[in-house]
Amino acid sequence: MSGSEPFFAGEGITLRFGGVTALRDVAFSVSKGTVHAMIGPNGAGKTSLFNVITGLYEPDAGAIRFSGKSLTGLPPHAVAQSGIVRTFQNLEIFTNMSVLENVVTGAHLSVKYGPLDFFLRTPRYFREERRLREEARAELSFVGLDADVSLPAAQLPFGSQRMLEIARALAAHPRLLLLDEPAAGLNIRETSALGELIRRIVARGVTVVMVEHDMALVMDISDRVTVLNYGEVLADGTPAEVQRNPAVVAAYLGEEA
Amino acid sequence: MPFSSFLQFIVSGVTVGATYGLTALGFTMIFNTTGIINFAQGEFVMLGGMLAVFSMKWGGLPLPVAVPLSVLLVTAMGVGVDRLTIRPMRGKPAVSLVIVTIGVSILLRGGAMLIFGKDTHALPPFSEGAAIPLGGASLLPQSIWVVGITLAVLVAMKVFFDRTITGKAMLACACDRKAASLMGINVDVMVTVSFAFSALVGALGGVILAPITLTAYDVGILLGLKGFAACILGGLGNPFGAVAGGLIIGVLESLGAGFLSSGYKDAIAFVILLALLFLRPSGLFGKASADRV
Amino acid sequence: MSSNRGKGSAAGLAAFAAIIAAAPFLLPDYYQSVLIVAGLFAILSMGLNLLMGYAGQISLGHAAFYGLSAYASGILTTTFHWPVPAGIAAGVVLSGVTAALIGIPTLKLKGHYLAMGTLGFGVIVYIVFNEAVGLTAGPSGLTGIPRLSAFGKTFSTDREYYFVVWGTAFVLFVLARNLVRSRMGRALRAIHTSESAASVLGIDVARYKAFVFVLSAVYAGIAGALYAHFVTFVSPGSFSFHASIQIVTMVVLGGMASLWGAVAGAVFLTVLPEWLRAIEDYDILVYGAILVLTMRFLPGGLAEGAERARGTLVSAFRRKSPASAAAASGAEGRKP
Amino acid sequence: MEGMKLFSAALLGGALLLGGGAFAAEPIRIGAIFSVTGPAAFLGEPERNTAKMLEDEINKGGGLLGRKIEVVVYDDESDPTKAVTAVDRLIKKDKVVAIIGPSTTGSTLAIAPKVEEGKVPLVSCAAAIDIVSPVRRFVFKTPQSDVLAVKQIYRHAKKNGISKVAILTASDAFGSAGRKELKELAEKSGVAVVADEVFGPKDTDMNAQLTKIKGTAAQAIVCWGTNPGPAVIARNRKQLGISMPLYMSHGVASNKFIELAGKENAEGILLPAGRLIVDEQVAEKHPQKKLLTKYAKEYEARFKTPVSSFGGYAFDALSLVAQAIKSGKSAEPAAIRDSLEKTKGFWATTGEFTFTPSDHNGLTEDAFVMVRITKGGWEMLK
Repeated sequence: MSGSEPFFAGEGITLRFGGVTALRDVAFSVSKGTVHAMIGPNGAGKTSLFNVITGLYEPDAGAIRFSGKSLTGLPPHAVAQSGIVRTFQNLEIFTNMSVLENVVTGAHLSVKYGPLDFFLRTPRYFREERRLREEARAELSFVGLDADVSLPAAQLPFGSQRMLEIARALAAHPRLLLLDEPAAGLNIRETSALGELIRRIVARGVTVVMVEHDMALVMDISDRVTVLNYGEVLADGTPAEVQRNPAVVAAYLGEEA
Repeated sequence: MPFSSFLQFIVSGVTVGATYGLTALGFTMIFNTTGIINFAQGEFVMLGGMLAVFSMKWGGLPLPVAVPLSVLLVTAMGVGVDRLTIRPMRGKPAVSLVIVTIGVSILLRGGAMLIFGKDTHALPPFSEGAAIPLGGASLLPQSIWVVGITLAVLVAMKVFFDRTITGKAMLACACDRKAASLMGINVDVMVTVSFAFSALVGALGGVILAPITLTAYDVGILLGLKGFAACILGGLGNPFGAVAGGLIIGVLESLGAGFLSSGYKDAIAFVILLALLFLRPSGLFGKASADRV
Repeated sequence: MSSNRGKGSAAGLAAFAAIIAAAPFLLPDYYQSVLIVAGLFAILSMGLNLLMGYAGQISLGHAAFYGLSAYASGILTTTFHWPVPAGIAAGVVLSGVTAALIGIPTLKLKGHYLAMGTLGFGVIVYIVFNEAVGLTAGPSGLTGIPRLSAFGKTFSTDREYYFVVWGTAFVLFVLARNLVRSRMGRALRAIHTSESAASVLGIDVARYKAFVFVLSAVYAGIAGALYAHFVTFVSPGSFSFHASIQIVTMVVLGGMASLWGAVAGAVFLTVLPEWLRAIEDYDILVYGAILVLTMRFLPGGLAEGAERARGTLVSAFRRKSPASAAAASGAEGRKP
Repeated sequence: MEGMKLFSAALLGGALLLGGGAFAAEPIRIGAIFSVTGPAAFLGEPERNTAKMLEDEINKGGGLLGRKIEVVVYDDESDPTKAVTAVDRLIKKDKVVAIIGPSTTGSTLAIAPKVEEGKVPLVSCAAAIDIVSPVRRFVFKTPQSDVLAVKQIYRHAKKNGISKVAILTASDAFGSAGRKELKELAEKSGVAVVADEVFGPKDTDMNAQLTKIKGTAAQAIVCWGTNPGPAVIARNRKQLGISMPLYMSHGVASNKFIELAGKENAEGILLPAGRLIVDEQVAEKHPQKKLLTKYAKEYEARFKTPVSSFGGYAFDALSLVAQAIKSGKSAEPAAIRDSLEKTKGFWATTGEFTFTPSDHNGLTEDAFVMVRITKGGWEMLK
């Protein structure tokens, strides 16, 4: 650790399920203000890596550091408190809430009132609730979901649910946003809007790490790409470097064949 | 305390524990294929004993006919429970399904009360004969039946899981329902089979124990609760653990009543249950992998 | 929208308060004790609904918390001559603390471990009520518990007690409603749908589940203490596994995640048997049937039923008088 | 038009009905609370059956004071809370003049303040002495107190040279009440309790308790409980080859017990019981003879189950109330209470009742006889 420490770094991350090793000695780092893509064939361990980063899985070995602090072994909510928020590959929308409530729930950590305030409904409670709703609406229009925000979230079309999840994550004011296959299930128009959205997110000062299969999107918006294969880092570099890497080409061709 | 007393505690404990074990086995089978805890399991045990009693009393059937008939009837009821109440609820949250099984247990118990009355009944032992002395303790011939049938069920299950396609398919469902259905296993059928199986082992437990302990419409609650504790003790989802858990609880209860306090005997199973949840939620024989949030 | 809902709920609360105030004067005298019991169950099922309906955790031993407080307050005021309010406070604290001891370890686990833990705990508590004869007077029950007296006043008539119970129920309703519409309420509902998604948004899942579990035990404790000083007698039978199931049934019938439903379910299941005397032997079946049928056909319980009925009525009304409907809501009235 | 006609017809019919009701004498309403369902159903069901049977019989005989009687039965589901709401309904809505039941001590104690406040006499069918001690103005009870039964057992034991007993009681209201008396009366009766074990009312195996008792110096076992527990104990005792005498309580005094325990396992068991169970052996000229035979025969014919002493409690309670109405010539609650308290030498199934202002149970030890189970039947001991 000499000189300036990277914004986010994972070192030697290893995760085993019984006899199967899902991640082996994975190391990578992310610079502040960039879009960092994780690619690799299905089963390469990308989502497992996200689960380890966010504390849902505890790694068997390895360390995670984020803006000068160690996150290793922290429970998920503590990881979120440190500023890392994620979305899920198989949407985890709160189906028992409205669209707006989903996003307001995302702002959970920013709420500045305690039990006494809400039990007794102090002015602070009303003030905060108003602020939360306004901010949630702002996030919804930021991701382009201006439709009826009081609609049950489950009634939104699939693509909109993806955007809703991103809005919910943004409401948590992350410094590092993890997107797990944000383009999966989206059509071309929606995908290009997503690319543009990710750029605007970065412009807000949020660093983005995404797992993605859509190569066009990855090559278009990423600053750096890490390739995982069978739970190990296969390559790491700029999109152009990675594209030229023979091992990567082999892995992808191998999968395709 | 002389050794003969100790031996007696073990003998009685094993006999009762075998029924807990069979009940626990029923819990485990259904949990494996559906992921729910079937709170009606104790009622299958009750029905096994009661139907045998009443096929003799009302149907005039001899014991060797009444017993298998009752087990078959309860097995059919197990299938009915699945078809009528569980299958229509597929895809609903587990909380809802658990509540449905509680409802079913009340219905079965209430139905038994209305049809058979509130009296307690005795079933004649499977074979006549006085208690057999055993190193100072004494053993009822029926106890031998109980232990023998329990062992037979275990062996049959081992063969079923290891040697038959249906058995293997059920194990696959237990590992991962989604994957199993992707592999072309009909999960619906597996669930029905597991209900049939649970009802069958439950009814067997009820019918073999009834000659020793008597039966009534409301014996299912406590047997169900204890079977449940046994099933957690053995590691939820582990069939052999379930039977072992039942035997352990039976023996501990008997020893507890003998050496500690007979009043708190019934609490023993549940103290064990709580201790396990706090210290080792995967059970004694489970894989140590209860997910933490 | 949100301000509308605020006004609507204020009107709802006012109506609730008015019904509570008027009921004893509108209904025949003999309903008073039934309504008091219904009020106690309303408190119980509100508490359980916070846990079950909102946070999605089942407690199968809620009668234990109800009973612990009833016994604690009963014993302290009878055997140890504590003043009644002190007994009640001690009972409620006991229920809450016990819930914390049970809940904190089990709620760290994913899955239905709380259901298992509470079930075991409920049976153990029931056995202790029966066996600790020196303290609880055993299966015959503890007699001679004083009626509630506080601030120099003894609430000896049923009518006075009715207002104590339902006044408490009203306050607890408002508090529960306030919780549900707060950061914590949202967190609980988030936990209900997806613990993973909730946790990665910074919600401390285990802590929130434990908090709401303790809170629901506190509600049960309040109901229990009020019960003891109403009946002036407690025996283990009122706090058995069966009683726990009864409370679950009330929540399910009323509607999960609806506080109005919790109250409705409790009142309905307490008052219904009064009307259905004819079926007395069959009422055991009624509980079972309610659980199975509600889950199958009306998963939202009475609350959802009322919502649907209102929808049907509104559309039926519109269909019957197309003129007024057209006048009232122009284009929106007629859709195929 | 058609509707109008129907309406007026209905109105007319209603008026006739109402008028008719006003002219014929209103029935005398007597309330009843029994645990017809729930854990105490073994008490409540025979009690309800008996009350209904006796109601028919009284009405067939022309009712009371020229009026029919109506017994309004509510089920408290063995839950004192339900008993409290039921008693309110009986007093305030059904306006009953007296109440019989409840079946359990708990329910009785829970509603006692209510009947005192409502000034309606209550004749309880529950056993515990606490119900009538201290005396409550409006509360009476029919079952023999456990004290009487315990005294009978200890006297019999002492006479047969037994001075050390093991007690084995159910952990329910019945068993724990017995346990209390067994321990309290032991010293006075010259008997030592050398083992004190309990069993759960739903327990299925008592080998552990019995094995433990076997290892003590006890010369006899006294078991206190109601079916099925004691039947299991009788079976386990035989299995373990325990030969010391086994005493049971009056809680098992019904043929059901012998059926459950099995003839050979029940052989030789001793217990105090009301004469109901040995009605045929009661001397012809005994004042209870006719009453007992008739009740047992009619009950068994109508309900197809063996008669038990529990149903007898309800029989006695309703008979006492009917007798009080007749002798006091009034169906007003206060008058019934006063008349009840004056009951003297009234023979019913349980025994001879003589109430006084200080005794609202009114039975003597004579209410019990010692009985031995012999060859699957009951043998009255002298």
